[in-house]
Amino acid sequence: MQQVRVDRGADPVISPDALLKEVELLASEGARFTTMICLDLDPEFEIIYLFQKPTLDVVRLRVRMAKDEELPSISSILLGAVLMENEIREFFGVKIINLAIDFKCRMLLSEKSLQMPLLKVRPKPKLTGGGE
Amino acid sequence: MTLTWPIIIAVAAVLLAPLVGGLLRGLDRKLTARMQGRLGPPLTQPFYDFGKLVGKSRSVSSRASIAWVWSYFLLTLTAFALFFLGQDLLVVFFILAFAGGALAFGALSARSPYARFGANRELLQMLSYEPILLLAAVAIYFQTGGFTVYSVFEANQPLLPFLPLVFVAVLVALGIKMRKSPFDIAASEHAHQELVRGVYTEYSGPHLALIELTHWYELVLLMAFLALFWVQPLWVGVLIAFAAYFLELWIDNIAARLRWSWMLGASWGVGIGFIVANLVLLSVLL
Amino acid sequence: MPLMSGNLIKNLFSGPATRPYPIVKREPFPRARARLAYDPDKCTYCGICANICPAAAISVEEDRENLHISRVYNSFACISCARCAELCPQGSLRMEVSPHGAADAKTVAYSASKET
Amino acid sequence: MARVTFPFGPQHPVLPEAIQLQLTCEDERVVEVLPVIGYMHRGIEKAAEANLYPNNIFLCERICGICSFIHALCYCELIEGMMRVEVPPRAKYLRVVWSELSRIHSHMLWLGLLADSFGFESLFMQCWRAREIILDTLEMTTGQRVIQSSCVIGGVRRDIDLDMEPGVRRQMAAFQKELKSIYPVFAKDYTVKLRTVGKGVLPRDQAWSLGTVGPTLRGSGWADDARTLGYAVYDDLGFEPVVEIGCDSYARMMVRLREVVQSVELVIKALDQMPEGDLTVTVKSFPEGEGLIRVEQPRGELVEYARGNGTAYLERLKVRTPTFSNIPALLVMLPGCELADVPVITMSIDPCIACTER
Amino acid sequence: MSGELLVSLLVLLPVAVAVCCLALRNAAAQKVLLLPAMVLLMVAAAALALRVLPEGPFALTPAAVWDNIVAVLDYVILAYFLYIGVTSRNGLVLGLAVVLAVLLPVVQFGVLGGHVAVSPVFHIDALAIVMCLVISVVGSLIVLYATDYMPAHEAHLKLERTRQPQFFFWFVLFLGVMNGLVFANSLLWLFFFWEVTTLCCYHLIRHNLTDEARENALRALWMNLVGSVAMVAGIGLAYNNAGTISIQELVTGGSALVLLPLALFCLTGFTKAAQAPFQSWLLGAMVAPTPVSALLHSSTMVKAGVYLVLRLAPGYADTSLSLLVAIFGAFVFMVTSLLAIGQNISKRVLAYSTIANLGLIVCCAGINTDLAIAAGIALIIFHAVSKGMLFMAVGVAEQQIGSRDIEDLDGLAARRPVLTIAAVIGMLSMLFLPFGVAFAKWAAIEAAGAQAGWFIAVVTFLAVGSAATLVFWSKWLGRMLSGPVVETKEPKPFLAYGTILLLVSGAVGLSIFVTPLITVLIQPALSGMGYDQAFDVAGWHLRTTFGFFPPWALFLAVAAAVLLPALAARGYRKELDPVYLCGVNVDGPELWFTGIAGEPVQATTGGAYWTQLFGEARLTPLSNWSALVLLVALLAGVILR
Amino acid sequence: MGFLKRARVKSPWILHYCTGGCNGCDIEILACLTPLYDVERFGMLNIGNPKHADVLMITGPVNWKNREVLQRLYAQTPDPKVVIAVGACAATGGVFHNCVNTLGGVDKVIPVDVYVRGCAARPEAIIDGVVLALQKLEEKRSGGVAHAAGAR
Ligand code: SF4
Ligand code: SF4
Ligand code: SF4
Ligand code: SF4
Ligand code: SF4
Ligand code: SF4
Ligand code: SF4
Ligand code: SF4
Repeated sequence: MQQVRVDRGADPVISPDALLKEVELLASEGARFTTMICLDLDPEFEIIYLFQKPTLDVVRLRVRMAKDEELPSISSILLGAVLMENEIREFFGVKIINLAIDFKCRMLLSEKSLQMPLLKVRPKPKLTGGGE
Repeated sequence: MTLTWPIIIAVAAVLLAPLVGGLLRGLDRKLTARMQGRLGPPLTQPFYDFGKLVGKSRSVSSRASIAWVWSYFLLTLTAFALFFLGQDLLVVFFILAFAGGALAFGALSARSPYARFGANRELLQMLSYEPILLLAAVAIYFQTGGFTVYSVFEANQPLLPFLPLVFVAVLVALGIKMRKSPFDIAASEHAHQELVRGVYTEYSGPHLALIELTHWYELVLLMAFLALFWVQPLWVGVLIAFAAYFLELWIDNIAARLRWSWMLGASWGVGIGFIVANLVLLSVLL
Repeated sequence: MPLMSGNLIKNLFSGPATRPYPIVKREPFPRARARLAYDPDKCTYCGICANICPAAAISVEEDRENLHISRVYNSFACISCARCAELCPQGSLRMEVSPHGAADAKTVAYSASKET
Repeated sequence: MARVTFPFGPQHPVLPEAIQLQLTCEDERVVEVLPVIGYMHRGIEKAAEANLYPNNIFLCERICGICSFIHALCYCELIEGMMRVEVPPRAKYLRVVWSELSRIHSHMLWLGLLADSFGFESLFMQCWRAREIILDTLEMTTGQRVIQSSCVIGGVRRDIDLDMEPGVRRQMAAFQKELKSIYPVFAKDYTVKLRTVGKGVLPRDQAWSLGTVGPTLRGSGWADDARTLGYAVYDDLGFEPVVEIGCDSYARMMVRLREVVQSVELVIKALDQMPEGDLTVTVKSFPEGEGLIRVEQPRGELVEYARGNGTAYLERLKVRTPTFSNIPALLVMLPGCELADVPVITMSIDPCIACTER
Repeated sequence: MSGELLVSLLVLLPVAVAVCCLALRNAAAQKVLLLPAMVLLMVAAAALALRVLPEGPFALTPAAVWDNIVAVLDYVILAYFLYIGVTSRNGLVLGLAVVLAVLLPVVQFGVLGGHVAVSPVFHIDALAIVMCLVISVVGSLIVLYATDYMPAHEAHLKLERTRQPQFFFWFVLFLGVMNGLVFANSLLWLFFFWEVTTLCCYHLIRHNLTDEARENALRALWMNLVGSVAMVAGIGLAYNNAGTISIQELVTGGSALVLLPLALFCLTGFTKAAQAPFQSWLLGAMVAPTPVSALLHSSTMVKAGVYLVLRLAPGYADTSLSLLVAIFGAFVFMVTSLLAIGQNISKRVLAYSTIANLGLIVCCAGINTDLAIAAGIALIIFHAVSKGMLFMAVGVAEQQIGSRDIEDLDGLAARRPVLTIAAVIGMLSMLFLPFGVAFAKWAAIEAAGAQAGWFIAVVTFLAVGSAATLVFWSKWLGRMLSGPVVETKEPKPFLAYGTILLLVSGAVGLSIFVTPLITVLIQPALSGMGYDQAFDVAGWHLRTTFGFFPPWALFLAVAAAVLLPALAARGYRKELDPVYLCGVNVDGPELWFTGIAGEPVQATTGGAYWTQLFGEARLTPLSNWSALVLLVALLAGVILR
Repeated sequence: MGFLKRARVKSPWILHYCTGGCNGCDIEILACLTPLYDVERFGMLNIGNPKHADVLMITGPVNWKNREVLQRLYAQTPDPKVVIAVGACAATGGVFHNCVNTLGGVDKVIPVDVYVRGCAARPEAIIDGVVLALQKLEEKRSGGVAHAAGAR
């Protein structure tokens, strides 16, 4: 039976600077990228990275960062992450740098869509375009 | 030969071909549907399509395209008439090549990536079937001593028993010309392919209708060419042509569409190879 | 290559499998959820259906001036989930087996309580 | 060398959904592929935060209409897991039955579309005709052909009762007969093999590191299937993943083809073993805390994450769909192929754009 | 005018004009000189034709002293080749020149015994007249074209000191030498003219003096020297075996002993006609200014090669040599046509097409029936006209557009309508029935088909090659015809455009009047060579024993089919719709679409070349080795017989 | 012109485009082509090119990025043409009524002639929709006034 409930306390929480080192370590163990989940815990972002070991096990890694901090992309280590990183940048405005493929925040949204739609707390009423 | 009868026959053929061609296409769609377990459209569906297209407004993305599509039609018509006038087969095929070229020019003129891909593939198709048709004419000369349609009728034996492999090779050419799997690479009848109907992408309405009409002529011409393989008596040839037509439909439904490189290999290997083998056998045995 | 031939022969001889739909209509499955039927006579205008509808296809509004509650059902938005039919306390909603016909304009079904 | 740069999609006949590949070709050889997506993005994750959490079942089902049941199942199991609700065993078996029926219908649909992508129209028709048997079964048991809306938090809404069960078995037998006539065409036909064998090769280690999932991964030799995690009752059914080692489009096709056979067996086995009992338990509380679930969809592993705060509204719902993980593989497989192979290779990952973009 | 005068005029006038050109340093003055001179040359050719055609062959033997002059000049040229070999440190040129330097005296003094009187030295029959007309008319037009082209060319190169005098010297000299070549009956005279054409060609190719030009000129030189060696050897053998070095006697003698020399002469012809495996010199000749290409490809140089093969055809009729020549020619036709598909440089496509057509002529000579020879002669005429014109058009386009890449000619119609229409007609005339080149192709296939046995191979090669021709022309032609409308004025230099248009009308006119052309020129040429008449020209049709070709009726039909729609389309004035781009067109500019990251991207529609199949890297080694094998088989077959 | 008018109803060629729905309706449209429903018996063909189409079958609630694509496809389809919006979300936004990136229906962008209800719309309903669309098509004349493309 698979474990559904997540015990927050069990996950390592790191800062953006330590991210690349951790991911490199995981990658060298054969782990691959599964997904990442961004949470807008105002005034911070929490980003959960999920990796899969060559078994079916999932490894979680949490990054906590201020909203204006820069987050290095891990797409140079694990290319599979590039779409999700673009999405998070687009949906939350997380400043992810050094993306392998840069969609410039136009991956899923059009310029007329509501920008950064998943932000809980918006910096200023800077809504561009339409949206419902 | 006096010219009166050939002219009557040719005029009749030109007038009747759209009817026959359209019905053949209707039969094609009906039979294909039946093979796929479907009810299929009525036999007269091609005429409805044609009528509908004539009545549509047009969208033109290049002037040269519309000129060439008319040339395509008129040149095919010329080749068609020449054939039924009993003329030189090589001349007919050369003019037919001109017509095919016109179709490609029309698509190339449109500057649309899809149309141009289609045109290039159309040219590859011509590279595949032209040698077969030309060689088939030569093979007919081997058997009849003449290159003209007329000489086939003058010969006193049917061709098929002597040129069976040539006939098979012509079937390959027919498959390509009918745009059937496995050779429907440039503009498949099934729209679900990567080129969005390739050469026809940029045509619409009446121009598309014209292309459809030309296909009918082409189809009748090719069927008539197949019938030439047994003209003593003619009805056997017609039956053979229909059998070949059915065979093409059958193959269409049991094969995937293949890539151009395979098409080229197959048509050169099977088509040219078979014709050469047949001619060699013929000159060795007789 | 001829592996498909068996199927073709079968198809040719067994005739088309096509259901001649508009001419002959097939008996729908008894469980089919195709259309929402509404009985205004049973309805108490409680608004539960409007609250839980995932597609916001139903709205219930209280008109205090004229003293009645109106219920509007937009069949064009309904996703036939049958949630409202499950939860309606009065049993005034029920799923029917035959689908809506096509329409050339969007119209809504309107009903109103006699009084509140 | 002359180059052709052109958009392949969003409106394109070989693509059932709107996605654009910005292709650059030399002659007909593809040299560069850039995916342009977003034509199907609706904003479901955001809407899921605004909906009452039980309504999200219906929204999740419509993340994608093809594996809609599995989307619903995934969401329900996630919420149930977060709220520690124990679902009645009969409901679990029914969930397996419908999941596997969905998988069959999805795979048959895909096999048909694949056949269409290499121009084998009659095979497409044959697959879709066989698939109608499954759709009929689904409609008969749940009331809808493609969007079943039968899974709810705490169980299922419909039953396959004793009256219906023989009918389902009959349908499965009929389907097996159809499948038998289709299977060899895919597996052995010369032209099909010409178009699939060696096309879109994804080597074993690359398949892993790029993060591919589902048949795309299993076609490259990895026995990785979320069903082995044993959600619903897969652990009781003796499930074993289907694996092929060809790493090409043919291998991926064979994985799906064999999975269809396997799924039919699973359905029958589940019907055999199904216990009597309730269909649902009543659920009263609201989800709280974090939950993470992985289930196997026809296209691969679906990962869902939810965060609740004890109200009727979720704080965050994150859906990582299988195609999202498979698209990077496309960027590796397409360059260097022939234009004519683009549809086949693209189809070989079974792209599901609706769920990718949510 | 007397025949002697006309002949000397045709040979010596260009020589004299050439020398004058060397002296004149002023472009305008050159124009003033060349215009009347060229007109005079054309008139002289016509006058000679009017005399020879009704009256039969015309013989001429200059005073014996001329034989000695020619012999001396032979050695002068040879010495010059040696000098080139030494200064350029090119081993091949040097080696071949040394071989020649040994072989020539051996043959001349050892075998021929110093001096052999050949009577006549010049034998001017209808075939020679055909060639002379082609050279004098097409060649002269190209000279006139060059007077417009070269100043622009030099302006473009920013030369400080004009090199036009040298250019026109070699250029105009070429015409005279070519005329001499086709008139010559004595093999020694032929050899002399042959060497001079090699020399002219060498200088014209290296005209631009770039490293590439020098290198390619040397390549042309050594490859042609291979032919020269073969020719000298052939002369020796011919005299040894048959006791004559008169072409007429060799050809009509019909002795099996002369087959080996004939084979060697064919080999010579192949080198000059740039047949595989010697095609690289002609491809390399592209570095020269365009008029040079036009001249080499249409009326001079390569035509000398096929002329020789065709001229000798009666000599080897009905022998295995004939069959092998046919197979070789057909093979070259096929393989170079296929090679042309993979080319994106316009001039290279034209070059491959030339080689292919020459292969076809060679093949016609090899098929060696009335119809085939007629086809060969017709092809010489039609090819010269169309190909010369195409090179000229491409040259103008290159000057005006600044590129010779087919990709850049995409949509030329919008920028250079007149030029495009000329080029399109030229291409159509190379490609499709009822135009002359295709007519000749038709005749060749029927002629080859009418032979049994190994000729099946010939027919097969011809059929594939003819389909390949269709592909490479069509994919180029189609792309020029429409483009974004650009408001530019088309500069139309008078002589350049005038000559192009003249040749275009020539190509069309000759094709329409192919029946009279056959009666007037080709039938006499055939009978002059000892063949029967190929066509029954009664009525308006051309009837062969097994085929039928109605040129006028076809022209009417095709003209209606092509011109009427074109006129109608010109009248279409409605706004054009955007092309299909999957629904993501950017409004406004043509061919832009919304791509990655929502940014506009320009769709490009480059041509297809299928280089993995038809590229030089893949096909050239294959074709060269096969051609080499065929050549070896050709010689071996003759030797071992 | 009787035949031409009759031909129009007898030969509707369809362009199917998904503007962001869930695929449920799309696969049902495809199912209409397959043996059991076989709309080719009405002469319908699924043609992938707007320039050849008469009937636009649009599914999905139209998202912002797809809006212009849809407008362009509509403009590229030659007259006479009809638009069928298939499914609840194509008609009103349906279950996606509160999704931020959707416009809530095809008729917000281009004029719609026929609505087919259902989520997913059943093949039977789609066939009904086509039949109704054909009636509307018959009323339209070739080269008739093109509708001004959509609101917003
Ligand atoms: S691409 Fe634009 S919107 Fe996105 S992060 Fe960069 S600046 Fe911000
Ligand atoms: S209207 Fe009905 S459902 Fe709504 S609050 Fe009142 S009683 Fe409750
Ligand atoms: S069936 Fe579902 S969508 Fe329709 S009205 Fe009821 S709750 Fe709303
Ligand atoms: S839930 Fe039932 S009773 Fe209540 S408003 Fe809706 S239909 Fe009426
Ligand atoms: S109480 Fe339950 S059923 Fe009622 S609105 Fe809330 S979540 Fe929905
Ligand atoms: S991958 Fe996603 S969208 Fe596709 S069928 Fe599965 S759940 Fe549905
Ligand atoms: S993968 Fe495609 S077909 Fe499958 S659910 Fe997603 S959108 Fe639908
Ligand atoms: S109407 Fe329903 S089934 Fe159809 S596309 Fe929209 S959400 Fe999917």
